[in-house]
This record gives sequence, C-alpha cells and structure tokens, in this order.
Amino acid sequence: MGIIKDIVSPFAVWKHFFKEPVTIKDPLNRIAAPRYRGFHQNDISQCIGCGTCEAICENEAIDLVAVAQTKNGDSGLRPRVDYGRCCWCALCVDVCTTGSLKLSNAYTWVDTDGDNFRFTPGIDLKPWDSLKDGYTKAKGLELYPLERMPMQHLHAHQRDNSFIEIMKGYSKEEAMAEADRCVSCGICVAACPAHMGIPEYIKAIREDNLEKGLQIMYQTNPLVEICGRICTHKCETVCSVGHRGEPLSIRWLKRYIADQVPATDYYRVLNQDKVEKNSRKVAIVGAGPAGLSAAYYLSKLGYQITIFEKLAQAGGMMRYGIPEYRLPYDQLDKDINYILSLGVEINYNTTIGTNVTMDELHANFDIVYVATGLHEGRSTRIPGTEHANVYQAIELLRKITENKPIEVAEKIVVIGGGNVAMDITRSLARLQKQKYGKVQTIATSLETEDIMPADREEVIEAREEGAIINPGWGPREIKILNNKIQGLKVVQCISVFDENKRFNPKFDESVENFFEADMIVESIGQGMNLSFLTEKYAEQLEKDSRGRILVDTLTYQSSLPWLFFGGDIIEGPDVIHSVANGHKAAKGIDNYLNSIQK
Amino acid sequence: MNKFEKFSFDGDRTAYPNKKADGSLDIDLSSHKYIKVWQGPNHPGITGNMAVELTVCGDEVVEAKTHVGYLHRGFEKLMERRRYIQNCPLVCRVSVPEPDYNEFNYSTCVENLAGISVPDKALWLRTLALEMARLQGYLMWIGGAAGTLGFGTVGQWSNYLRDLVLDRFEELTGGRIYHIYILIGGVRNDIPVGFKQRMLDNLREIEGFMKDIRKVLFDNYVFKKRTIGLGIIEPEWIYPYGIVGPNARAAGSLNDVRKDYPYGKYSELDFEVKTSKQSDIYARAYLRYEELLTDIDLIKQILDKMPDGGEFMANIPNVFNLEIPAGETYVRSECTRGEYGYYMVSDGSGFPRRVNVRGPSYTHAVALLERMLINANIADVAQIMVSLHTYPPEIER
Amino acid sequence: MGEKILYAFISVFLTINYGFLLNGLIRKIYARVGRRHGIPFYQMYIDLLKSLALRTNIRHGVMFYLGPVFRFTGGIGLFLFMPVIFGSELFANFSFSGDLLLLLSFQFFGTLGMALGASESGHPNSAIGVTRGLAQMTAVEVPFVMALMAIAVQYQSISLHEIVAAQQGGITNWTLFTNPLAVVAGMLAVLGSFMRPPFDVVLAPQEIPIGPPTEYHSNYMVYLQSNRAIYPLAKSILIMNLFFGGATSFGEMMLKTFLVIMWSVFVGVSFPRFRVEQSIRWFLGIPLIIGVLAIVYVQFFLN
Amino acid sequence: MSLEDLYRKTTISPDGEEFEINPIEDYFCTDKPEEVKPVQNILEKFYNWARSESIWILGFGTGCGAIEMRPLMTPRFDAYRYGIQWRPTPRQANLLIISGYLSTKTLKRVIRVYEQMQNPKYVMALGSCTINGGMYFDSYNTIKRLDYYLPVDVYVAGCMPRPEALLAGVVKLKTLIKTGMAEGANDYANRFDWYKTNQKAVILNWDMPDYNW
Amino acid sequence: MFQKIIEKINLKYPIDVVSKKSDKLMFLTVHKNTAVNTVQYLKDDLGFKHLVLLTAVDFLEQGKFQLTYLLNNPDIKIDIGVRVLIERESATMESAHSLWPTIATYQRELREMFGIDFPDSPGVNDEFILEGWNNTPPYRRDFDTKAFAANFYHQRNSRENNDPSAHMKKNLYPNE
Repeated sequence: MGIIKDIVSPFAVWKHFFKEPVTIKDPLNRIAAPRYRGFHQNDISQCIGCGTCEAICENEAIDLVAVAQTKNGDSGLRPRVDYGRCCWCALCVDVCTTGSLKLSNAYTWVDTDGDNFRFTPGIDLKPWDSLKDGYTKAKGLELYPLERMPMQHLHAHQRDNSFIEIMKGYSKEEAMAEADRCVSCGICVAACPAHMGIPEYIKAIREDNLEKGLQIMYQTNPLVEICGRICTHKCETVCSVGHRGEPLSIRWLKRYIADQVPATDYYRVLNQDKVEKNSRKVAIVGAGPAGLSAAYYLSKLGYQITIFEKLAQAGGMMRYGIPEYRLPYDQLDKDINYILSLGVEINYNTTIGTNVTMDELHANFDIVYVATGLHEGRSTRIPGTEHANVYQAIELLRKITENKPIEVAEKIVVIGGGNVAMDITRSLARLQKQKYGKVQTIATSLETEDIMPADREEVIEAREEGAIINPGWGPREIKILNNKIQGLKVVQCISVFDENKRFNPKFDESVENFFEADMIVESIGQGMNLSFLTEKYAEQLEKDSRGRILVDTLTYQSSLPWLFFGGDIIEGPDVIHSVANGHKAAKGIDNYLNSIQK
Repeated sequence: MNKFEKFSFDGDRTAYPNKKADGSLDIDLSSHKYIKVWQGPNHPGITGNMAVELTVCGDEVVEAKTHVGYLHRGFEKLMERRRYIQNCPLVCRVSVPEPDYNEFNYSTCVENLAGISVPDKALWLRTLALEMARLQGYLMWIGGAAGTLGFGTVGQWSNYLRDLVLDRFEELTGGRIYHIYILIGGVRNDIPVGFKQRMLDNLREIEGFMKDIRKVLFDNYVFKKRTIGLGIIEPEWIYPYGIVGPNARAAGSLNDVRKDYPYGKYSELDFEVKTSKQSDIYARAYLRYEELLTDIDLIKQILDKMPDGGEFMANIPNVFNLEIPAGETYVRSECTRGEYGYYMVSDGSGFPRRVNVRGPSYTHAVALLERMLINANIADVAQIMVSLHTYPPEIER
Repeated sequence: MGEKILYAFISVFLTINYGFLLNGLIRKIYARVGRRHGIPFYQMYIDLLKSLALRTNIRHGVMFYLGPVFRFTGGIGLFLFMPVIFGSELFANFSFSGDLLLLLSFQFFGTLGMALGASESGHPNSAIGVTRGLAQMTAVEVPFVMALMAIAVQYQSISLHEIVAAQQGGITNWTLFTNPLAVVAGMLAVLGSFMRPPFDVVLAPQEIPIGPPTEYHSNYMVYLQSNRAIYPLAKSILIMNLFFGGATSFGEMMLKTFLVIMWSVFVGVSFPRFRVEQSIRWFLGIPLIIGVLAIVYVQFFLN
Repeated sequence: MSLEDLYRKTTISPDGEEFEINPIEDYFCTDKPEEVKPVQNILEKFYNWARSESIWILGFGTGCGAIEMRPLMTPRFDAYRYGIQWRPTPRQANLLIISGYLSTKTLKRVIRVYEQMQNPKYVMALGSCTINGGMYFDSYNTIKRLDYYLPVDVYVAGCMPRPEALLAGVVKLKTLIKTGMAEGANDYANRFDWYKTNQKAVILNWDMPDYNW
Repeated sequence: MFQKIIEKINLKYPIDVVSKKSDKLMFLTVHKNTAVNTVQYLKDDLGFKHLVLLTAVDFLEQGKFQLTYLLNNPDIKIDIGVRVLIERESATMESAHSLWPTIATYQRELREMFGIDFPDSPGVNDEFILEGWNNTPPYRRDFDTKAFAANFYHQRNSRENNDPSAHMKKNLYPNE
C-alpha cells in the first residue's frame, strides 16, 4: 500500500499548475525595502568632512576629497565612495557625526567601465539623490557615547561664598571614558587658534601616557593648566561629536593631563632636547599669556628673554582678570614657574615709560615684543557713570586678586553679558554672600540670552549661585538721588546687530525697566593703553583706519622691524589667541633675526 | 548484514582496490581499470565552489579526495588587521546562506571578552534573525537536495519560499543576503511596523507549501528509492569525525547547541530536538524538514513573546577606540549544519589577535565526505554531499 | 517517387516546427508547475539561431562531427518510415517501405552514433553519460519490444501502416482497448525514451556527467536540438500509431502526440530521477512483466 | 591535474602495445585563439539579436554572488522570461558570470572555463570585488580587478547585487550585444599576450598549457 | 567541576597555567611533550570526546605559537581548551591523528597556513587551500597581507588619504 501511496502522492505537484505564478512582473523597477542599504546619499550642506566614515570603512572604500571652500568646523573635504570596494555595511552611516550620510534604497548600477564606480555623493549627481527611503541610523544605535562625562564639581551652596575652584577635574576613569569618546577626526585642530594636537593628546590619555600628552600639548601651548581651565574652547564648538551629541570636553582633558603631571616632573618631561643658548636678547613687555608664550618658545630657541611686568606678579589678565574659583593661583603659578625655570628673567613692578624707556629697550635688546593686553575698562557713558560707586569690572577683579578691600554694596547691577561680566557678577555675588549672607546681584546686557557672548555654563552657574541674569536691556541712565545710586534705568533692546552684522543696537523705548542698585559695575569691554610707546615710536607705526596697530599676520612684526606686537591688543581678548600669537611671534622673531644675520 | 550492501549492488563489490604495504590504496591509473573524474569546481552537482576528485572503477568510487580553497579569502588574516567593529561586516561573508550565525558568534565573542552586556530586546531580535536565517537555510537546502536528484519543481518552490524570508530580512535588516544586523552590543534596529503580520502571512504560505513538499518529496517512490539506505553515517563515527547538527541527530545523537548551551532567548522558547535512528540520506532530509517546521513554530513564538519597544543596543564604548583586554573565548551556536563556533584571542589591542572559525562543514566535507564516498555510486556523490549540507567557504574561509 | 520526397520534406519541415513549439510549450508547462512563467514558447528558435551564430567551434575528429548527424538521422529516419497521418498522401512518408523492425533499429541508430561521437570528444563525462544512455536504452527496449511483439502478433503484421489501418473505424478498435496490457507495457517503457525524470540520468547535470552532449556546441548543438524536437515527436507518433489508432488529420495528430508527450511530462514533473541501474531494474520489472503478459494475452486470448 | 600529467610519456595499451602520448598535443588545442572579425551586415545584426535574446549562463558559482543566481532562475524573478538559461558546460555557455571575488585558485579554473567557451562570449562581473577588490582588497589570495585577466563586458555594482540588479546587468549586456559592442572574445584574442602575462603574474602554480581550449 | 578535572589531570600530567573563563569553558596550558597525552587522557578517560577545533595563535613577539585543542565533553557539556606553546622557529608538533581522523585536516591546514609541521600526519604536506604558495605562510603575523596584495595584484587607484586636520592645515594656515 505504501508504494502505491508513494507513487500517487507526488502527482500533487500538478495542483500548482493551476495556480497563478508568483513571478514579479517588472523586476527591473522593483523598489527595495524602506530600510534597504543601497547607494550613498550625502547632504553636502550638513557634512563637515570629519572623515569618520573614512576611518570606519574597513574596505578603504571611502576617501575624502577636497571639494568645498573650508569654513569653520568644516574640513572642506567630502567622502568619495568607491563601489569597487564598498560592501554596503552602512557603518559609515552609523558613525556619521552629523547624520548627513545615508544610504538610499536604490540598488541598480550597471556599467561597462570599472573606473566609473567612484563618485562623491551629493556632488556628483545621481538618479537616487532624491530618494526618500533607505538606510538611516536607527534611533538608539550609537557607536560612540554622545553624552559627556560629567565632571565632579562643587554644588552651588558649597561654592557661593568662597573662591575655591569649582571644577574638581577628572579622575583617571572619567578622563579615560571621556577621551574614549573622541573620534580622532581632527576638525578641532584648525578651530584652535594655537592648533594644538588635540586628537593626539586625547589619544595619549587613552593610552594613559600623560607625559607624552604633555609633550604634545607644549608643542603649541605652554599654558596648559591655564587653558585647561579657562580656554574659550573653540575646539569644542566645532567638535564633530557635538553635532549630534555633546562635544568632547577637550578643555578638561587638557587640564587632566596637566593636573596629573606634577610640576616637579615638567622639566624632565619637557626638556628632553638640549637647547643651545645664543646671545640674542628679546625684551617682552607684559607677562600675560602672549608674553609668556613668546618667552617660552623663544627661550626654547635659545634666546635670552627679559620680561617687563607692570604688576607685582606674572600672568596678566589670567591672574588679574579671572577669578580664583575658575583659575586657582597655584595652578597659574605652575605654568608660569615652569616657563621661568627655563631661564626667563622677569622684572616685576616695572612700567615702561616710568622705570625703563622704550629707547633703552630698543638699545639693549634685539627685539621688543609688546603684549600689554587690554586693561582699561570701557564705559557705557550713560548719565551717572561718573559716580564713585560706578566701577569698571576689570578694576574690581584686579582688586579682588590683589586682596584689596572692596566696598561691596547690598544691591549690585552689572552691565554686560560677556565672560568678564559673568566673572565679576559671580565674584561680587560671593563677596555679597560672605558679607550679607545673601546675593543681590543683577547682570544685564544688550544681547538677549540666546546671543549672549558669555559661555552658557557661566550663566547657568551664576544663576545657581543666586545671581540674577536678566539680559536684553539697554542701559539708559543711572538714577542718582542724594549722591547715592538708586539703580539703573533700562529699555528693552530689540536687536543688537544690523543686517550687515555691525554693532548697531535698536531699542524699544516704550518698554522700560528699573534695576535697583547701590553699586553699578560696567563690563562692556576693555581697551588698550599704548601710551608708553611715546610719540616717537607711535608715529612710526602703521595703523589701520580705526587706529589699530598693523602687524604682519604671520609674524606679528610691526612696521618697525624690531618691534613686535601680540596678545589681546592684536587679537582677542582671549587666552588661547594670545598663546597662539605669542607662539607665532616667537617664530616670527626667530625667522627675522635669522634672516638679518645672514 | 552491512547496511551498505542491503540496497545497492547486492554485495557485488569487486571494485575494491588492494592495499599496499603502507595501507594506502593500490590504484594504478595506467591499468585502465580506474579513471579519475573531477566533480567540480564548475559542476552543477557540487555544493558551492569546491571539487571532489573521484577515482572510480566502473560506476563505483574507490577513492575520493576533497579539494577546497577555491573560495579562500583569508578571513582569519584579514580580521587581524581590522578593528573589532570593522570585522562585523566581514564575518558574515564567511558563510553566505546564513551570515547571521557569524555575526552572532563574532559579536558574542567580543561582548564576552569586553564584558558588554546585551539588552533583553536585542537578544530577542537576535534570536529572531537567527531563526529566520535557519529557515531560509533549510529552504534553500531542500531545494538543492531535490534539485540534485533532478526534481526541479521542489527547488523552484523552495527558492520562492526562501525569497519570502529574504524579503522579511530585507525589511528588518536592510540587506537581502548580508544582513550585518547583529553588531557588537546588540542589533542595529528594531522590527519595523507591520513586520509581525507580514511574517506570519509568509509563514502561513510556507507551511502550505511544506504540506505539498511533504507529499511530493518525502512520500515519493523515486526519492525514497534514491535515498533510503544510502549515505549512512554510523553512530560511532559521530565523535571521531566531529559530526554535529542534523547529520549527527539523524544518527541518533541528541546534541543541539540551542538546548545544550542555550544562547539568545532559546531557554525561554518551547521546542523539541528532533532525532532519528536511520542515519541515511532520507532520514537526514526528513529531519531537516521537521526542523524547518520547528523553526516556523519558533519564529511564531518569538514574535509573540518579543516585548514591544526597549533598548536594542547596549551603551558600547567608542568603536573607534574599542580595545579589549587580553583573553580568549569560544562561542558556539547551532546553525542549520550544526555547531558553528568562533574562537577568539585578544591581546589588549584594538584588533583581534586571532579569530578562528569552526564551521561544521570543515569536518563534514573533508574527512567525513571522503570516507562516505568510498564505494558509493558515482551518481550518488552529489546526493551524499548535499545530504551533509556542506558549505565550502566555511571550510577554507 | 519524386513527389514523395518532396512530401517527405514538407512533412518533416512541418513536424519539426511543431516539435519546436511543442518543446517550448512543455517547458512552459514545467515552469507553470514551478509557479513561474518560463521562457517564451518560441525560445527554441532563437537558441538555434544563436548556436548557429557562434563564430568558432572545436572539433574532435570526424566521429565527433558525425555523432550529432547520426543522432539527427535517427530521429528523421524514425519519423520518415512512419505514417504520420493515416490516409494522407502528404504525411504518409515512406511508411510503405518500412516496418517495425526498421523503426526499432532507427531508435538505436541515433544513440549509437551519439555514443561514438561523444566518446570521440574524450571527455570522461561524455563517456559515462553514453554508457548510462546505452544501458538504459537497452533496458527500455525490452518491455517496449514486448509490447510491439504483442501488437504485431495481434494484428498479424509488422507493417505500421497495416497496424494503423487495423485500428480505424471507431475508438474501440484502438489497441488501447483491444490489447490494454500491451499499451500499458508500451507506455511505461516509453517513459524511458523521452529523457524526462525519473529516467533522465543520462543527461543529468548533477550526477557527474552532463551526458553525451558535454562537448557539443554551435552547429553540433543545432543538430542535437533539432533532434530533440523531432525524436520525441516521432516516438510519440509511433506510440500514437501503435496504441491510439493513428491520426486521420493534422489536428488529431497534434492532439494525440501532445497527449503522449504530456504523459511523460506528467510523470516527469512529479519525480526525481532514478540511478541508471535502478531504472534498468525498474524497466526489467513491472513493464517487462506486463509486456510478457500482453504477449501471453494476445497469444492465448485474442487469436 | 598536476604538472606531470602534461609531460610526454609512454603508456601500454590494454593490448600490450606500447605507445607514446603527448598530452599537450593530444588533449589540448595548441593554437592561439584567433580574432574573428564580424562582418557588419544585416545578417550579423540578425545574429546579434539572436545572441542577445538567447543568453546561456554557465553555472559556475565562483564566489558568493552565486547565491543570488538561484532566486534569479526561480519563480520570483524568473530570468527565463528574458531568454536566459542555465548551462552546465562551458562549451555551450555564452555568458560567464564572475559572481564576486575570485581567488587565484579559482581564477585559474575560470580562465580555462572562459577559454573553452566559444566566440562570441561575454563576461559579467558582479560586485565590488571584481571592480577593485571589494572587501578583500587586502587579501593575499583574491584578485582585485578582473579586467586584467578577462575582458569584462558589464559590471554590476553591489555586494551582493540583488537579482534585480543582475537582471539589469543582463539587459545592459543585451543592448551591448545588439549594438555589436560586446566583443570581449575578440579583445581577448587580440590582446592575448597581455592577458596571459597578467594571468601568469598572479597564478603561482601555472601547471596548465598556455593554449588549451 | 573543573577543579576535579584539573586534579585528575595533574596526577598524570603537569599543567602550567589554568585560566577559567566561565562555568563552561576553561583553558589549560600544558607542556609540549605531554600535550597529546593530556589530550588523549581527556578524550579517553574524562569523556572529552568531541574535538571542537585545533588551531594556532601566532605570538610573534614571544617567538611562540600557541596551539589550542578545544575539547568538548558532550555529557557534562563543558569545554576545555588545551593550550601548548611551541617554538616559532622550525615549529613541529606531535600529530594527534590517531585520536580523531578529522584532526589530520586541521593539521594539514596548520601546516599550510602557519608552517607548523606535524610529522606522520596523513597528507600533511599536501596542498590544502593554497595553490603554489611560495611565500611566508600567510597566517603568520609577520606576513603583511595588505602589502603583499598591493604589490602582487593590479589595483585601481585607491584612496589618497586626505586627513581632515592635515587638509585644513594646508588650506587654512599653510605657513604656521
């Protein structure tokens, strides 16, 4: 029986003869699944050319080719895909820092020439550019952490009455975890004015080779402890990880390296190559970041350096402009002392023009490098600013540093929205807390909160500490009654810049406000004082239409060949710019002296 | 009576060559008694791109030698110069019909060594992908096995059914053949909307066809004639020849990695390990057919039990900088051909020190096949080979 | 005689075209069972043209060339000595001069020629295929000859023309009804000569040889393919004439031959293939017994 | 096949007769392939049409792309509709599909297979691997660009190309054949020495005769 | 479980290093001379009859090859990897083909890919995967596959390697 069944039952195949074929009618135009990993698309305007796609590509199918004009945070490169290598794994899509790269669900590309299979998505137009479907990175799939490793810090109630440093720095684990987030793209290097080797020193952290990291950092920046704390971190603004997540805390990683290497080891770590001293002498005016930076690199080149500093201690604005809770003096001294340990001479309390003249400098030194910075506060010049209780932020900060007594009023209004304004606001808030037990400081600025120049975290922390930040107001008048300040009258500011992006504030006079205050601090910017140059030299210097000294942008040499300028008076105000131009000036000086000697 | 003798030439076996003093066969090709026939690499009766060199006497094979290496790409070398994450797209190429097992084993190795724990949802999705891979692997096998006997009709159907599963794969993973779905730390995406319903529809259609295939193939006089009593694997060969998977289960062994060393979510699924005693080609084919039905059931269970939402990817360290402490591990999973294993050695760098792929075909297609082909009819060579379900790339990698 | 030859040419031409289209149709039927559309029914013509259009070919000696020619001749010869349409002068061919024995030898002629040609190519797969082919062919012929003998005895003639004539005059006169045992034996045996499963191990690509045609291509291939069109058709005309009362019109011939070929397709789609010794054993089993029974039946009950 | 099999040797026939065989001459053709220039006339156009509508693919799965050929020939995509058929022997095939990467060991077989095909013959290369090495660009055992070893008519991008893309490749090939542009076989004969040099440069064990179709 | 097995082995053959990976997997390092005996003991007496794999790891820096015999006990379902360190220079190891017929295949592959010799193993010198290979055995660490591929095979122009930071330096601040 079984055999008959076995012979009969196979004829069941004929059942299918009468069913419709399952063939796809038009396979050539079949649309793939919505998630299908087909050919590449790239949103050129979003892409920053970070090269993570190139780095992840295990087949070396992706190459970065130059296509666009380079702009800030954009390398000007775009990925070119070689379909003679690609395996459509879409890891490039998963790691794309901006999310610009995706795969469409087009899949047909037939060609007779194998050389044609290379193209730059988004630039070489392809039929699938307009396709909507295709593979994109799924929400919830991240191949590197997007969240920043938080740093241990003092809470508002722990810090609001003292000048103890707020940020505690990374522990080793934290630093490693944070350094691990780096995708080593190198976009940050260009954004950094000093072009520090950021990916390299982050790599050194991952490798736990901090001495190597320190060496890397000192190649371009001799003030790493300082920059690790107070740098304006242009690198973090452009950090490619920051496009979809939080940027790497590059500044804190820098600080981590500097913190971990004890000051006693600096000389051993950094002075491994012997420097031949020469007899050329350079005078540097101002022991601020630019001066120190130039001094460091010049002394590395063998020059004999003498710094003339007006104040009692070195550091310039870093010491006298930045409160201690952001930059403790011992850390500042760590960097400065190392520079001084290289044989740099420094004359404190020496004012040019008073203690020593420019002529003497010119006579005694081959080169004079002037980096005196911006130490003169600017006034709003509204009615009432001449009152004694109207201060300049920069003066007050210097006094706080010098431990000079300050009459801290009960109610204070700070005019200004920059970092200096935040510094003075928070410093005064602390003094108020110490004196009165409560904080009554208001900071107001022209710019509304979204365009305030101050760092975001500064504003947040200031608020945590009890200060009131109330931006978007234009100061009109300081009300004074009986020679006592009553407060500040302000009107609403509608816009700060005109369509040409020039400073041209517009106000809505109908909306007024009044901030009560006993004391008013102006912090709307600083100016320079170059009176020490005397007319003899000042006249010889070329200046632009707005009266700024013209220098060579690469060497910082002025029209007087022996006179170089740098620091905030040329660029800034900003530590890292000063460091950078100090470094460039050092190279410029070296080149210049070498060239005239020949 | 020997099982071999029962169904073939009724014991009329005169073709055995004599043995030389050293034990090797005394085959003098110039005597014109024996000829060499190469089956493969370009041959329809060979699984993939490999070759079997047959020395035949009349219709009977007296010696067989497997030649592999036609697909050798040096994966194990290439993996040593790629970062851990970069190997994920590479490993799936080791075994084309079921790439997911490679992805799973590789990722699990890395997770074991790096101490990454995978979210629950990801385990469900991985199990789903693995079972789908098994389903399409078996479907392709059934088509191939029938096709080897000239039964193209079943081959046509089963390839259509496989395409249905591939459609679902495409929808789930974005790839038809190479899914690259399982990454270190989890999977790459959640199931899409409406996937479950479409999958169930497909499964229903597959089940319908399976009923027909049961009637047409397994109740087929000629198929039975060709397969019963042929290509027998003796139970005592299992360990000496390293036989695993359906080949071993058809010989009475009960080993199934899914039950013995549960991975993924198999411990929460309800299924039975099928086994058989006959150990011939028919038994192996029927066992695979039964496992295919089990797979369909498993996929249904997975779809039912899978939680909605949830994390499908662990928080993994930056893949660009992922470095794994020194160590070694071995991870196995049960693919359609049996135990599929990855042995990984890490040395603390960002690149694996060594990855060794243990494909079941490695033992099946070389030592075992050479043994089984002896005294086989030349027309059965393809049939025996297909019944072992060998796949050359995992032999030579 | 001259016009006979002309008629023969015409009938060969017509039937060969019918054979091509029939082959295309059968492949479409195959495809439909596999749930697809399959090639266009006219694909065979394009394939022929393509084969002719090959610019180079490789020869392996005279016999290599003659193999396909013999094979083709076998098909044509089988066809030419049969009455295709009973009573039609145009399609009567040379049936007057042939008898069943000649037809039987023509069946072998092609296969033997092929054997020589394929062996000449030197390809081991060809040789293995030819051995299998000849072995199976021989086994097929045994029950088939039994059926033939039963019919010859039944009609007391070995002239096909007379056998067809004897079956005219109503469906009950067909051998199918007068001698069902012989028909069963013949129909089972004839499965073996259509090269369809389960008896196509000769041409099986998977089981070592691709068969005798391994080395054939270009115009050799054309011969083989033409033979593929005419031989099964000729064979089914023979079956039709022997068992199913012949045909009196072209339409009837087309229908009956289609059904005969469909018989092999009907089986072929549903089964895998036998190994050669299995098919031999099969042919020498049930069909042979039925064939013997048919002779016995004819010998003792009909006469 | 080993090198010794190619040497001239003496054998004894079953009758006991001694005779010498020279495998190279006896088993292999010893002529270089010749370029057969097509005569451009209406017949050739007709032939080209026939060639394009009847493409016989050699069933040689050289790499992983072979996996997509089964769907191609089965109900879902049913390439038979397009006149595409399967051939198990190179003699009868017109189209050689190099399905992905080629290890040098396979390349050797592929060359033999290609040379056994008859003019006109076409090569379709699938996937990245045949264009520029693909995933295996750094592998020591796979060739990187196929067109140095065989004349390639059509490349299909993908890894693996889907059956639909493969069909598109065949459609492209058909237009090439119809316009008479698919003359790979003649190109191979023309630049035979160049191809041979390249082939010999990568195939370490060249134990096959140079002319062997 | 593992403790008992180790004790049993230790009675007969010395074990150098034991590293336990999980409840199911453990690795032992044994001496070269007693390795095959240990493996045999595990197979015959302790039920580790399933040879999962045999492979080698090249520790180029130490000048050693590590051979790993991974054995599985299908009854108690645990795995033991037996590691043997052998010298990289003229690497030779005793063949274990008498224990499992399949191991000859592994040894053939190791001979070809690592250049480790297993005298007496059947067909150990036959070509297995490669054909006519005359270079360093490819799985050795000192064989640079990328360099080999670049020199040996024709390739189309590959990538030019534009590093973003280098490119930006060139474009934005070329003289600094």
